[in-house]
Amino acid sequence: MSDEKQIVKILQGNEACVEGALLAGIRFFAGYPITPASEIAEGMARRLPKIDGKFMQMEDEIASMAAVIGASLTGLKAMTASSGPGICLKQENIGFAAIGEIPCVIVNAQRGGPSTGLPTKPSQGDVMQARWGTHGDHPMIALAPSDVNEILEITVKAVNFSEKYRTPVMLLLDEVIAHMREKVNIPSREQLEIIDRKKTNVKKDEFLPFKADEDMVPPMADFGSGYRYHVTGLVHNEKGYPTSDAEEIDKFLRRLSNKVELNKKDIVIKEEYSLDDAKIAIVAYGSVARAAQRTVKLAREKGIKVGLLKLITLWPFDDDLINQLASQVDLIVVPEMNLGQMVREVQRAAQGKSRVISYTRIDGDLINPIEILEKIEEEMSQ
Amino acid sequence: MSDEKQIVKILQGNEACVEGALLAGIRFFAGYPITPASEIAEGMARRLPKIDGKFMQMEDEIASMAAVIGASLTGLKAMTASSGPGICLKQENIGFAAIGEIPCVIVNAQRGGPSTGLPTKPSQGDVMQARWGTHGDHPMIALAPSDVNEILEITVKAVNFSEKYRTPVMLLLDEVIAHMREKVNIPSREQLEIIDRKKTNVKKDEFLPFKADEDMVPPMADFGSGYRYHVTGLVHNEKGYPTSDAEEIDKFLRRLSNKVELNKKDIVIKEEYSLDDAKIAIVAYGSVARAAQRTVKLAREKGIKVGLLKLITLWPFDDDLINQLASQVDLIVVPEMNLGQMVREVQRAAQGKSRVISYTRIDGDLINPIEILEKIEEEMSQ
Amino acid sequence: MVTKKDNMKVYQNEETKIIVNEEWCKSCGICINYCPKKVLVANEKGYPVAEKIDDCIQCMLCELRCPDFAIRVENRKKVANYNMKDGSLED
Amino acid sequence: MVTKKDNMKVYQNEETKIIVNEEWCKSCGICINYCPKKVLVANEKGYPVAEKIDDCIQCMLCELRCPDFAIRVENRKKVANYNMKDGSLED
Amino acid sequence: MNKERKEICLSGSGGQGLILAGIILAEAAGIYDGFEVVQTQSYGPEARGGASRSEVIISKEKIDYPKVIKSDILLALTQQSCDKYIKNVSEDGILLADSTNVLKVPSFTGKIYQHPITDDAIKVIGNQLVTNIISLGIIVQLTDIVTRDAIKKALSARMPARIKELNIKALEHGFKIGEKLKII
Amino acid sequence: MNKERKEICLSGSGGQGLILAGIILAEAAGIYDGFEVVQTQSYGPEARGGASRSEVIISKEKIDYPKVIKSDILLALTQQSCDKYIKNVSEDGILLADSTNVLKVPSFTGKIYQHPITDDAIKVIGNQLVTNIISLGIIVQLTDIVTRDAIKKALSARMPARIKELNIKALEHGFKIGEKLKII
Amino acid sequence: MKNVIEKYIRKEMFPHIWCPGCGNGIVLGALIRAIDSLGWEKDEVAMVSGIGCSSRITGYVDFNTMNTTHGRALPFATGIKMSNPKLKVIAVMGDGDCAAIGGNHFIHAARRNIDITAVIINNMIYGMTGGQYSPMTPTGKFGSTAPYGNIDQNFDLSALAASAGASYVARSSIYNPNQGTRFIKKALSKKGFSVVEIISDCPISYGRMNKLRTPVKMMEWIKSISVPKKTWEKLSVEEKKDKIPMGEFLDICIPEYTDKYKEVCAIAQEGGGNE
Amino acid sequence: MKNVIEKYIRKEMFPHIWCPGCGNGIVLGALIRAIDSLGWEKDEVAMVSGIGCSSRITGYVDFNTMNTTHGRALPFATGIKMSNPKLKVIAVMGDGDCAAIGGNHFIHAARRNIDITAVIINNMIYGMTGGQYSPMTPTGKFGSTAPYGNIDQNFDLSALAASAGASYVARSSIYNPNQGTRFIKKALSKKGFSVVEIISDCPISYGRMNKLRTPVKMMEWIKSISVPKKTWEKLSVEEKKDKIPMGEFLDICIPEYTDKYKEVCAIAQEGGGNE
Ligand SMILES: Cc1ncc(C[n+]2csc(CCOP(=O)(O)OP(=O)(O)O)c2C)c(N)n1
Ligand SMILES: Cc1ncc(C[n+]2csc(CCOP(=O)(O)OP(=O)(O)O)c2C)c(N)n1
Ligand code: SF4
Ligand code: SF4
Ligand code: SF4
Ligand code: SF4
Ligand code: SF4
Ligand code: SF4
Ligand SMILES: [Mg+2]
Ligand SMILES: [Mg+2]
Repeated sequence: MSDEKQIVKILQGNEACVEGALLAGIRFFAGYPITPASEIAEGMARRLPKIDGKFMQMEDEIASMAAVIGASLTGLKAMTASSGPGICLKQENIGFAAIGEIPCVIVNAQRGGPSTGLPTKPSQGDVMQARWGTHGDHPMIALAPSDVNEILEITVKAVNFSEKYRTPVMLLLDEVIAHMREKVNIPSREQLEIIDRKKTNVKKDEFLPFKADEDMVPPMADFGSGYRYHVTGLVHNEKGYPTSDAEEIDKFLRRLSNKVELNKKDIVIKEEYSLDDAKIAIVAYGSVARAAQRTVKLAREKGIKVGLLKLITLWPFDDDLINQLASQVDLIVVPEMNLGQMVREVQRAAQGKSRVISYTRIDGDLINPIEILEKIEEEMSQ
Repeated sequence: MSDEKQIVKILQGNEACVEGALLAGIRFFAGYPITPASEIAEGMARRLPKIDGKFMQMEDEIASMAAVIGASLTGLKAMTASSGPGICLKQENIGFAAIGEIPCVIVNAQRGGPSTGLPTKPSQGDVMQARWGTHGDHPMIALAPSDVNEILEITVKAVNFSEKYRTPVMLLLDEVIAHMREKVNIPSREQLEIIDRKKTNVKKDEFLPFKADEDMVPPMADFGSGYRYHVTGLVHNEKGYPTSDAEEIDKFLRRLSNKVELNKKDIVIKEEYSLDDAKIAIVAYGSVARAAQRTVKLAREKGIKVGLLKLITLWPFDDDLINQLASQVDLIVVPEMNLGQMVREVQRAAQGKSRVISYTRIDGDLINPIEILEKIEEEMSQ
Repeated sequence: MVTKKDNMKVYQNEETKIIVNEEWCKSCGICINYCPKKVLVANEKGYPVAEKIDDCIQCMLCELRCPDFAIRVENRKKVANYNMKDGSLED
Repeated sequence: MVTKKDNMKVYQNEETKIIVNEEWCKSCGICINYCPKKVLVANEKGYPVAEKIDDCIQCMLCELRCPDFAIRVENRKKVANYNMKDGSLED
Repeated sequence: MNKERKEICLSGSGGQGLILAGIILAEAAGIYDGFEVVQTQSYGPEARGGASRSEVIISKEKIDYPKVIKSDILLALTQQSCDKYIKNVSEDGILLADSTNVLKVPSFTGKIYQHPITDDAIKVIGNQLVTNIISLGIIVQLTDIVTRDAIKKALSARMPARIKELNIKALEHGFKIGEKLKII
Repeated sequence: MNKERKEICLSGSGGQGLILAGIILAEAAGIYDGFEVVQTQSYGPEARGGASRSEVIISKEKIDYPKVIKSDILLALTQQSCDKYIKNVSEDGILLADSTNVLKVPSFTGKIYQHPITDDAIKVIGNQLVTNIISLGIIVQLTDIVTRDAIKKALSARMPARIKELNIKALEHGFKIGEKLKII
Repeated sequence: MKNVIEKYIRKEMFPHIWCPGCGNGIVLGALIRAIDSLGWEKDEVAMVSGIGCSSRITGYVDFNTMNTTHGRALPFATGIKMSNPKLKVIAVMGDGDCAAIGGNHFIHAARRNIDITAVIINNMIYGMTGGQYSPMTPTGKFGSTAPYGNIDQNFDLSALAASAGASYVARSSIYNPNQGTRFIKKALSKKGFSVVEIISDCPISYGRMNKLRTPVKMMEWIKSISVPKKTWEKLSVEEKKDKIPMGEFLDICIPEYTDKYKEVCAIAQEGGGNE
Repeated sequence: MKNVIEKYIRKEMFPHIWCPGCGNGIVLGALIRAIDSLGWEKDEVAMVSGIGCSSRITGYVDFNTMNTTHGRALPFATGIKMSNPKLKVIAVMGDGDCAAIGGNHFIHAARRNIDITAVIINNMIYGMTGGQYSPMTPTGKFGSTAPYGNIDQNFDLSALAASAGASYVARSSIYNPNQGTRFIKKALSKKGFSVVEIISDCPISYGRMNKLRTPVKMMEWIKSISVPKKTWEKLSVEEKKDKIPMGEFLDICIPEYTDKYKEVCAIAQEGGGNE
């Protein structure tokens, strides 16, 4: 039995994402093909019909995002996957999911941008877009795993967070880990913590669809379940109807963002390597964090006290974590496969307490451990 | 004669934008209606045919952005205008304009978001989206005027920058100034500095369409002018053809961003009020800057040494400017009609040298001078 | 005969009851203009008044065309119902 | 008769010249399969060889259907031209 | 005008032409009387002309904050708008209420003027649509916020020929009422 | 396998089944031999299977950096790939070149093995498509990077029934060649 | 005794925000009457709209309702229908919503023949944003962005839907609410993608710019351009100009999408497919 | 003597990236021959594509060329044509590009009847991304996202273009390159929006999943499903199944958009319009 529970497979990152999503309870997927995310759609197309789940290839990414939201409203856990150009197109409806408080997961398997860019090459160029892509103030959770096992695990978390906080969650892969194959231990459903959205249980005529509990999240009801209500992209009151009352607007929009910002403790996932005695810290995420892990080894072999803070939750950004780190170390290096995006957040949070420098690579190849080490040595000699 | 040159009119912000755009040489406009930007399209629809310019209402915002880029390639100065939901949809093609180095201006008359949000109420909720809305690393210039005269003037600048740097420029209005009417002195073309894109003059078979001059900007050629070349959203070499050569990729993508980042001196526009002896600084932009101006007056009347740094260029962000300011003052207050967006940049650039606090208002009304003053007094008493 | 109940103006005779919701009515004039029997006239605020209620043939057109659900015609003898005679309006 | 020039293989008789660009040819087999006169055969790398060039009727189908512009047929007597006979392929 | 900055709030319901009135007032002040001027308004859901408030600020100096802080003058064409906006009139401000619709004037420390403006529009001028213009005439006459000449020029410049005369008549009727009200 | 981390690079041109070979090798190592394993590849423009390189890293410990730093083993099925990737083989590494296509072996400090693998696929096994599998057999036999049992199981599990036998035959042929090459 | 309309509306939201004489309310009435005549439970109906004046309709009815983003009602509705095929799904759209920004979703929903009823309130203008011309504004008419007259051809939405793969297509107008109700009822009963276009008025935006400023003038104009399908077919090209045919244009039975998807599941679960 | 193809291609870009036997090259040949037969100058031609294998076509021809974003070739082309009506503007699209994500632009370009020629290379699959089914994949066929067989109806692009307002619509296939050239030539000569759909192959993606792995097998299949329009019209519904009609479906003369826009300018400049 316990043998059967833990199945070992060699899976591609995108396949692990499908695996994790299905374990977490995703039963609806709508998408539009794009490199390097297509294998997620392909996996879903194969798997979902076997368990009476719904797979749809829509006419474009806009429609995919819309369908996912519609599906989620009927009670199905729903997901879509794309890459840069398609993520751009989803932005308007991501904003709708945010304001409508409709759980859903958007996977962005990042490739080189801008525009069509470098379709088959890895990048981390969309991490700021993940936070700010749609217009207006909105909550955003974005998670970035860095290996195939982690993809499975974090996909489950992404679905969980979306359900728990009734909000769109962005899962940020990059072409390296999306297409990479690794050994994966596939857990059973029982081994995982699976979170389902809170459902309302008030009387049907007393239901206020956007009245939040103490955790700032309103219990939900499925379309068709007998609780009839209205969902709109306009700013609305607790009843769900459009409002232009200043107080209602303020209350609603602040709650919307705060349910994520003020629950940071629960949402922030990170890992620390050799940070205890470190005087130099690398802050990294995604596939680059794996290069950084090796850099730490190489540096320590040379006697340089380097540690690694690996961010898995990129948004909400944990200022305190960085601020503390900056108090401890002299130098923070942020290697990224972009022109320096999360480093801006690190700089902001460090508040001048330590030097923060950026190491960037954008030529389509994964940053390697030696480059990072060289950058550190260069900075040390200054 | 000189009387005729300076015409005085009461114009709506959106009308002033049309006026400025036409003066700057805009001859193509494609758009899709949306509140509070529709008057720009309406003005263009009325004015452009009179001067043989082209006005098109497209089927959506995606198509509008595409048409603008196509038009610009034939040599016409081209513009579009929209608001949050429509700006979301334009993102993918804004990225194309960036990588294709095609001059164009995008007006975002900001309204309350996220999603449909508060369509008739003002907001500054899209200032981070302006920078990070499209995926991948890309250059971005964004300008935010704060009165109707300034709208005219800055619209001209926006067109100029787009032509000079061959890049999309975002002009950020907000519903207050877009719909507000003020007295405007309409200058004549001769009174303005109008910049046209550099044209190539090499022999036709020697033309390398993406080979930059020293200013990092390649001279351009109009489609149909006899210089035949290829424009693609893929990362490309100097010839314009797709490349997967690491060196070419790196060189191209860095130049693309640097032509804006390293020309900050030229692009950053700001105004300072009573900063000389200030111990407290307000950093503001757009319509809020006008409230802040009055706050400065009110504070000084009370003997509090407050000054104002009004940002007109939001992107590229001038770190040095803020860093210097933070060295001078004890407190920087950033009032915004959003949940605190540009304040993050101010915090980053201040590097802990002064306290930086955010004052936010999102209920659909313009921040007023007294609120800001109260916030300052509250902070002073801490 | 006119009775008042909230903002509801009720006009009735033995066969017909016409109810106008003056809170909802926006004085668009559609019901008045298209009543085939000219039963309705506008008062000073533009609200319909069933002056010639006795001429009403219960064709329901006023109710069906009212954009504001502000006028209702009830058949006092039979159960009130809307007219679903297919094609009655084909022209 | 076969001559060689760069990667160009030239097959010709008095009436016809068939040029195969082996650098561009991807051995898809289309020209060979659809030559109505079976003029062409594949060599070991799949490139077309005009073995029966004398049977060639200059129908141009090989050239028109080659996805790689890798085969050209020239009429050595008249000016080389492509076949625009309308409807000749209607079926 | 002696105060540096004068704030005027024109209120009522959508369709009463208050934005247009605001624009005309702004043009009179800005173009013909040479003041600095800002005109703003608030909209209902999206832009279907459902505005209920139009604000004009007139000043000798450059205007910073473009919204009304405390109105010096409030025009109220409906009861609802009167009740809502009276709170924001300065203590020594002026209220002009259209007594055709504003039946109950709220308590207020400043000056109150009342006149059945809509009634006059219908009965005297023969067109309800000029209520806004009569109101402008009254305000100008009462407050000298702009010159009569300026408002007349601004009105003429805005109006298409076929309704120009009617509107000038309405404006002048407003002047007359203003004069009468002043005396009371 | 005695080194902590072994890096294998399988190179050639698109359509030679190198990704599949990499996957089978990874499955052999990861599932049947219990190692940690990572397999990656590089693509041409968008994803039309034009990959020219497939990398496998096998290790007893968790693998951090997932890309090849210096290959321990390079398989080169074409001249172009041999020339390109030989630079990145460690000094004491191994090159297996398919002498059907690699006519000129570049100078190299490590061990060089050559065999006309494609020829064998066509002539011995009767199907060019199994070139990749023969190669796997040779590599396993030469290096013991995984056990023969593991690679056989992995291959069997991957292959649809109708071509399983053919592939096993190819693998075993690879073993044989490997043995011969080892002796040389 | 409760009126049929009252049974279905969210009374607290009334009076609605639409302008005096706006046809949106007439269409809402027709829609409610059609649903009522089918005896559907409110719980089993989901109604989805996009953005526009007409799209405010979903706020007024007591179903499972959704007022989404501009042009996207149909893909949202598709997600709902696929996930819970038991729900009766209706998408209400404006002409801009459906035919301009939403045109692609419209033809794709038709192509899939998914069991959704699309009701298009065609007032031939962008009402909400103040009267810009839409893809349905007749050539030569004015809009705030067509101050010199509209030069675009307009779509024949019925022809488009039919050629894209729909099952049922009809057109009526607010002048003829009984016919509208009847067509909507048939559309709702249809298994597959069904389309009812209702020609409507917008005295505020369309009327203002086209000398039809009152609801009655607009209604008269609509009456004057309406021609029953049968009459239409007999008209010459010249006579057809400026006229719109009313009636049912398509009514066929073809396999429906959620039904076909069930077959996919069956194949998958039997281990079939293209491995 | 220079070959007609060589005159127009960017030789340095060859051999092209397309797979062996891919129809894109055959269409490129047909297109070049059509342009050459019209004697157009290279400078006066602008060619725009979206994203897909087929869209790489613009990189290979020596015109003013643009490889834009997925689905958006037509609005980019529209901007070019409006701005410089003297340019001959051609948009080349894949089936996914044109009919999936780009469907709306397609029907709107047709509606405007703007003088652009759209050439659609319909290989019935998303080639570039590895074989997901497209809106043109025949029902029942397989794609990597349709492992149990495609249940979607597919578009009849010709019918769609015609019903949306185009001037010229025709369909041919790579089996019949002469016909393709002829149709493209007619389309290019047409003032107004013209559409030529060319049925093409994709041995790699479509072929792999549908047991048509070689170019020749794919070509044979295309031949087998092609039916001349005249024959098609005589077929029964049953016989029509799995067949595609080839030929010209529409050829009309209606006012063109950039011409009509000139009239707008004239009105505006004479002081006309709706003030
Ligand atoms: C993406 C986006 N673009 C534009 C708008 C602005 N907008 C709101 S409603 C509308 C058009 C309304 O026209 P229609 O769909 O015909 O509905 P109507 O108001 O006439 O009923 C537009 C363009 C928007 N909300 N979102
Ligand atoms: C917005 C966006 N979505 C998706 C993609 C990924 N993509 C690239 S090409 C393509 C489809 C190609 O199919 P088709 O248009 O038929 O062209 P083909 O490759 O078959 O010639 C897709 C979905 C993209 N580049 N951009
Ligand atoms: S039911 Fe008919 S006759 Fe009676 S009032 Fe209404 S419209 Fe007139
Ligand atoms: S139709 Fe309705 S809203 Fe219009 S006047 Fe009659 S009752 Fe009033
Ligand atoms: S021209 Fe015709 S006959 Fe001659 S080789 Fe080519 S296909 Fe064969
Ligand atoms: S058709 Fe062209 S590419 Fe194919 S085999 Fe013949 S010459 Fe070579
Ligand atoms: S603007 Fe037009 S469509 Fe909108 S509510 Fe008013 S009349 Fe109706
Ligand atoms: S994948 Fe298909 S469409 Fe793309 S180049 Fe290869 S054969 Fe052609
Ligand atoms: Mg409309
Ligand atoms: Mg295709």
